[in-house]
Amino acid sequence: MSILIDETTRLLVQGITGKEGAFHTLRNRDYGTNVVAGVTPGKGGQDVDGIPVYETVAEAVDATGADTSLIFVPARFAADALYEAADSGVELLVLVTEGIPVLDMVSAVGYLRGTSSVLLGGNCPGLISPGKANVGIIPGEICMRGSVGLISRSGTLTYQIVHELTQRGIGQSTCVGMGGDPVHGIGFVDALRRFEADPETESVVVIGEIGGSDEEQAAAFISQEMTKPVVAYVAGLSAPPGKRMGHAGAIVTGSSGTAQAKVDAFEAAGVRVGRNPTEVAALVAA
Amino acid sequence: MSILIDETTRLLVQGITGKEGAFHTLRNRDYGTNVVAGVTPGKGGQDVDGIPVYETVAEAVDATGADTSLIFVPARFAADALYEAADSGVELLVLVTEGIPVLDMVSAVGYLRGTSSVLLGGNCPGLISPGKANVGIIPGEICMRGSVGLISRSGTLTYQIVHELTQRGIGQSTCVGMGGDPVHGIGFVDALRRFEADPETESVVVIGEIGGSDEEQAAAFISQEMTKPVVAYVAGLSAPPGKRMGHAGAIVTGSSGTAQAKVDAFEAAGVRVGRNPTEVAALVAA
Amino acid sequence: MDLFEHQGKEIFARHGISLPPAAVAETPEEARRAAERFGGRAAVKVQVQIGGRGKGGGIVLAKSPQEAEESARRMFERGFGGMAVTRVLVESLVDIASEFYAALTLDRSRGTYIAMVSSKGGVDVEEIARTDPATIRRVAVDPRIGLKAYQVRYLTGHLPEEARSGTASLLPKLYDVLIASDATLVEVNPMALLRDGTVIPLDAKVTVDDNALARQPEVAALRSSFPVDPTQARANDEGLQYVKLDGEVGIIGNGAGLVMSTLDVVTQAGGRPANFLDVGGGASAEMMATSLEVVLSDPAVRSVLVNIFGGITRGEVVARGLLDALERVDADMPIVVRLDGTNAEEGRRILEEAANPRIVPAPTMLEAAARAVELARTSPEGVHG
Amino acid sequence: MDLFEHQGKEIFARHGISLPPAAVAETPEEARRAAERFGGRAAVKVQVQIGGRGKGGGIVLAKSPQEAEESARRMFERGFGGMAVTRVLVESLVDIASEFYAALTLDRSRGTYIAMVSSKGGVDVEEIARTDPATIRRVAVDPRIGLKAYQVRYLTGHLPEEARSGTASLLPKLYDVLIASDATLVEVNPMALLRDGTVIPLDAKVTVDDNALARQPEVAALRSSFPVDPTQARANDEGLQYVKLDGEVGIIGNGAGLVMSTLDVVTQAGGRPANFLDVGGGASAEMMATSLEVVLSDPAVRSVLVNIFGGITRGEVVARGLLDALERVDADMPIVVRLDGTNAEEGRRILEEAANPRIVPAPTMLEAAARAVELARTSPEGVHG
Repeated sequence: MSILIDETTRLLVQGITGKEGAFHTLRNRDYGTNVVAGVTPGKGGQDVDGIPVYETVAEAVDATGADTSLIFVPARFAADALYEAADSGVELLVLVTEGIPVLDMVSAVGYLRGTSSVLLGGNCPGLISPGKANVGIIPGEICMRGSVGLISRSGTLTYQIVHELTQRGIGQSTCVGMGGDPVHGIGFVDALRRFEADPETESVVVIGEIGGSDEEQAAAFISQEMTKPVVAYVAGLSAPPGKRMGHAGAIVTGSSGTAQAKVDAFEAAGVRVGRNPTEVAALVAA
Repeated sequence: MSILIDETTRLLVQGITGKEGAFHTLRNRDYGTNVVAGVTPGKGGQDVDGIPVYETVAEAVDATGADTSLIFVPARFAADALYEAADSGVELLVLVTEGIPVLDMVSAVGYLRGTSSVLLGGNCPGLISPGKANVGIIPGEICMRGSVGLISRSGTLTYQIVHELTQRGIGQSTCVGMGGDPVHGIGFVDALRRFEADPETESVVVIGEIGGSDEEQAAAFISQEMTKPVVAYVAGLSAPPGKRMGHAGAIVTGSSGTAQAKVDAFEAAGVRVGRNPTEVAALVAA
Repeated sequence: MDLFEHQGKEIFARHGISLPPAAVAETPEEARRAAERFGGRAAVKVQVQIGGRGKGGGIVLAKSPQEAEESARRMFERGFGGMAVTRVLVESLVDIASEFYAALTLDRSRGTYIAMVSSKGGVDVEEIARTDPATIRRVAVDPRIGLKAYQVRYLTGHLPEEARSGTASLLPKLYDVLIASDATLVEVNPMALLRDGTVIPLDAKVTVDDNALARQPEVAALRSSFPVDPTQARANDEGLQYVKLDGEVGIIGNGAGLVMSTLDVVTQAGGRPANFLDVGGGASAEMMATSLEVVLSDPAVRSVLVNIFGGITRGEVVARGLLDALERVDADMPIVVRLDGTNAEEGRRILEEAANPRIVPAPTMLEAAARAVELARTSPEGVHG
Repeated sequence: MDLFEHQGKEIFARHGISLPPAAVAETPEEARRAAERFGGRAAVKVQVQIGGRGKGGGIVLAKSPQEAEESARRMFERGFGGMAVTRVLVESLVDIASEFYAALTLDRSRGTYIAMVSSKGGVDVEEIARTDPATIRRVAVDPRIGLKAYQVRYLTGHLPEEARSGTASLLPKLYDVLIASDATLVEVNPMALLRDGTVIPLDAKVTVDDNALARQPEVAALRSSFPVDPTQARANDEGLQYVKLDGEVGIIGNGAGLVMSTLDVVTQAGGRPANFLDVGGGASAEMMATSLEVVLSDPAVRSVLVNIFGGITRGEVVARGLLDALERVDADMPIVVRLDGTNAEEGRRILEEAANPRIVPAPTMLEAAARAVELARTSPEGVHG
């Protein structure tokens, strides 16, 4: 087992003919992911190194049974790509595109709640179930199959921590990069719930950063519902306080948003917190 | 048992202080329905013959545990009343108001799909589980507790048929008036599914009319999923064909919309069809 | 409310949709002058609130201003499909490469809007929908999101290459018309690809939601241009749904379903309904009185059947309204009254006490129908108040 | 992007929101003349992209044009909160009956917008939110439906009777500003009930989504009025996220999380970061070169730590960018480079072959941080290219 993707995943790539789209699609396929189709409007009938390109997601799903979509389209087309994939019955949408307007994401996330599709991202590196499937831009060679589940708001910081785990011989069940955008799909709590239910996952690493209140919510969930051990890391302990415009954000979250507040919340929930990526790996090993 | 409402229903009335609202609220209460609250903005703190009036639905639900709302507000406020009730966690929304713009209903029905609230109406007479609860404007005195479930697109035609059943000593489990508006909440199929699952209901009467394709869908559902006997009636056999503007409607439904086509669909599904309300009651009695 | 083609096109134009030059003519002479302005050749199109003009001779391609004038005259004189014609649209001819079909309408069964594009248009698209469904692409449209870009690509993807981008830019504008005008139908048949590469609507069928007219005052104002029957207009003004039919038994009921069912039982009893009249929910005494006046204004009526089953409508109100009406109109024919439901007993008592000889009470709907049919047969002909 | 108060208010005005008469002044004299126009007494308000003006002396109620001029002069000279001040807003005084608070912003945790109204305003509303939460009412707003009428009634239901209808008509306009401007914050503190019964915003804090500036050209154009640091501007032009800090270890990384973590480990190693610089995903050689130039332009920098873990960013591109930059800038300080991830081996090989003496390879992030901190201590001071 693993969460969200595995060897049965049938991957479709929206925006497959773009430069980054083609590059990462082929890397994902080289990793062993079952990439069954691509979609680029106006390029239906072409192929990308043997992967058939369709005009619409519906056609691609009909022809190939794709159940997961990896999305690389430009930011201004991102919401539409989500609508198309969800309306076509794709189960998991992995949105790598960055720079998507917040209003588009609020509308799309609201729309997706009324469907059976699950979103990861946007502005996210995707996810990997090592040895099974890699969907996104996480470098597969730094990962190793094992029993640690990992969920992160960061991109490259995730790679860093995965790398440290792998170097200690600690493998991962699934590494999930949820992305750092303020409005996003799967968050800490969703991923933690899935890891808690996944038989292959024995412990979980949560990688947070300053801003928002995702970590505080994760801490609350962990203390109430998690039985598996959790190690956390929060980037930005030495970050200077940002310049503040208004009060509304603080009223909404009821949180200061500082890294220290998040570390405190995790520790109060019984989560061990590493001071740096290396210490995180050491705590998992301990 | 019965469907949707029974003696445990806790009823709230939106627009309780209006003329029709107050009249039917008191009739419903006289019938024995547990009317716990009313809502009229600007009149919070008042009461209607002892029923407390609140400023907002949320307050009313908090204070009284209301789980069903009967809505009498003017048409231009109807969609907002639905949003308020759904956002406040009310489970069943019974919308009596007529004349609501289609666009408002399309938006509201789409919104409600993303909530756990169930809508009946608009432009509907409501529903009654005889001897248990009456929510709406169906005259309770014509009904009798029993085992026939009834679902109808019509208002007064429903009363007529219920009346005929009762006069023959045939009681009803629940009589549901879904309303005749083109975009509505609970339809034939929803009600049939509930009646099929309801232990108290032994047979079902479906009352349709010309236009749309609800009856054809009901016929398909009955032939595939219903085990309980169904008797149908379709009003409008002698109606002259309407003057037609475009082709789109016929393309969408794939149906002529005539009463005869609906009768044929029912009969093909093994449903006995009465030629008039009296014959419907006779078929149920047979 | 069904708009004339030219009214639909005026709304189209306000949403930035290109259209052929055209002019509305209310006389044959105006039609001739318009055709002159467009270079002599022009399409003359009858303006009616029904479809079927193409097959029914409602569209004439005139080769000269004289022909345009003559065609218009014929249209004004003969009407179309039984409806009076008060205006025609004279439209400059365009150079058509191919014709398609586009429509946005309500999908009642799903509770959403639906957009459709057919790669064949200008012909019987219902027949096409049955025999060759692949030519029609359709998508559901959620007004909370609008017509999505991918849907427009899909809808236009089966059109010839050269028609795609023109159609793709037209569809969102048609959708804007649908939403901004509270329409339940925006149909363009044919939608034409011209030789110059543009895609334009050659027809416009727009139906506006009657329930939304209060917030669409500009659209509602277009009603004043529709040909109206004075009886119909009086009924509508009172909020009554009245449709004139060909029989002799006048029918008044409350609720469309019950009235339709009453028509059915009258037909089954061997009579012919003279009309459909729904007084609606919660009818006032005044509405009942007007209903009776409206029905009695039809000289073919021999008897009247009033079939009321009260919910919001109350029996005593119905009874008083009928008695009021009988004081105002001299109805020398039997009025069979069947009352049940809310306060029906009080209503029956009021009628009984009034003891008006015209009022014939009936205990059931079937008996009421039988009695009304029988009385229509025996009622003296042609004596009206 | 945070707007100045006066820019937010200009957007408010375009959405039909009433505001006190006001004028922007870019010199003390302009401030005096504006105060004269408003009858002598006026509020002089520093225009900055941060909050805290009320407590921090950024708002002066001037009793005369002279006082307005002097206040404006002090503001221009001293700046506010460490930021340069290039303009002040001079605003006519209004007759305030009471003050409230209203805001629309993003609720990240729910993925929706949220609207809030507090019956107490003009003071520390965060403190109120903690100590007296019942004074703040909040509702979630779905942009597919908008601010619902019942929500507006709820939001205003705890205000004094006389302020309710004015606030109820203001809130939908503020919501329109939020959506039409792609804002993530529209905050009004205080929102004032005037003695004449009207409710108006006395302040306007508007933050616009940076990701939406491409479709908000009018808003984006307001950037030209913001005080900018040239180094910052150069970084932004290249799509780099650069924040100047107070230390001596220059930091370049890819991805905000990794860069923050790099700051943390440098701090933990006893050093002080000189900056935060995120080259973003898929950095080009040119972006790497510009990054190095930007970091080196800070005279306090003694060593640089380049920490790249490649995903979209590729190791060989990073390596070439660094080598390019070292040909353009004369960097006489050590550049500790740690590369991992996509094509990292190739990148390391390129750097090794180039054998540039400035480049100090490091195998791990912790070792890189320790080395950069150590080299910053031993690096010669003040010798820059």
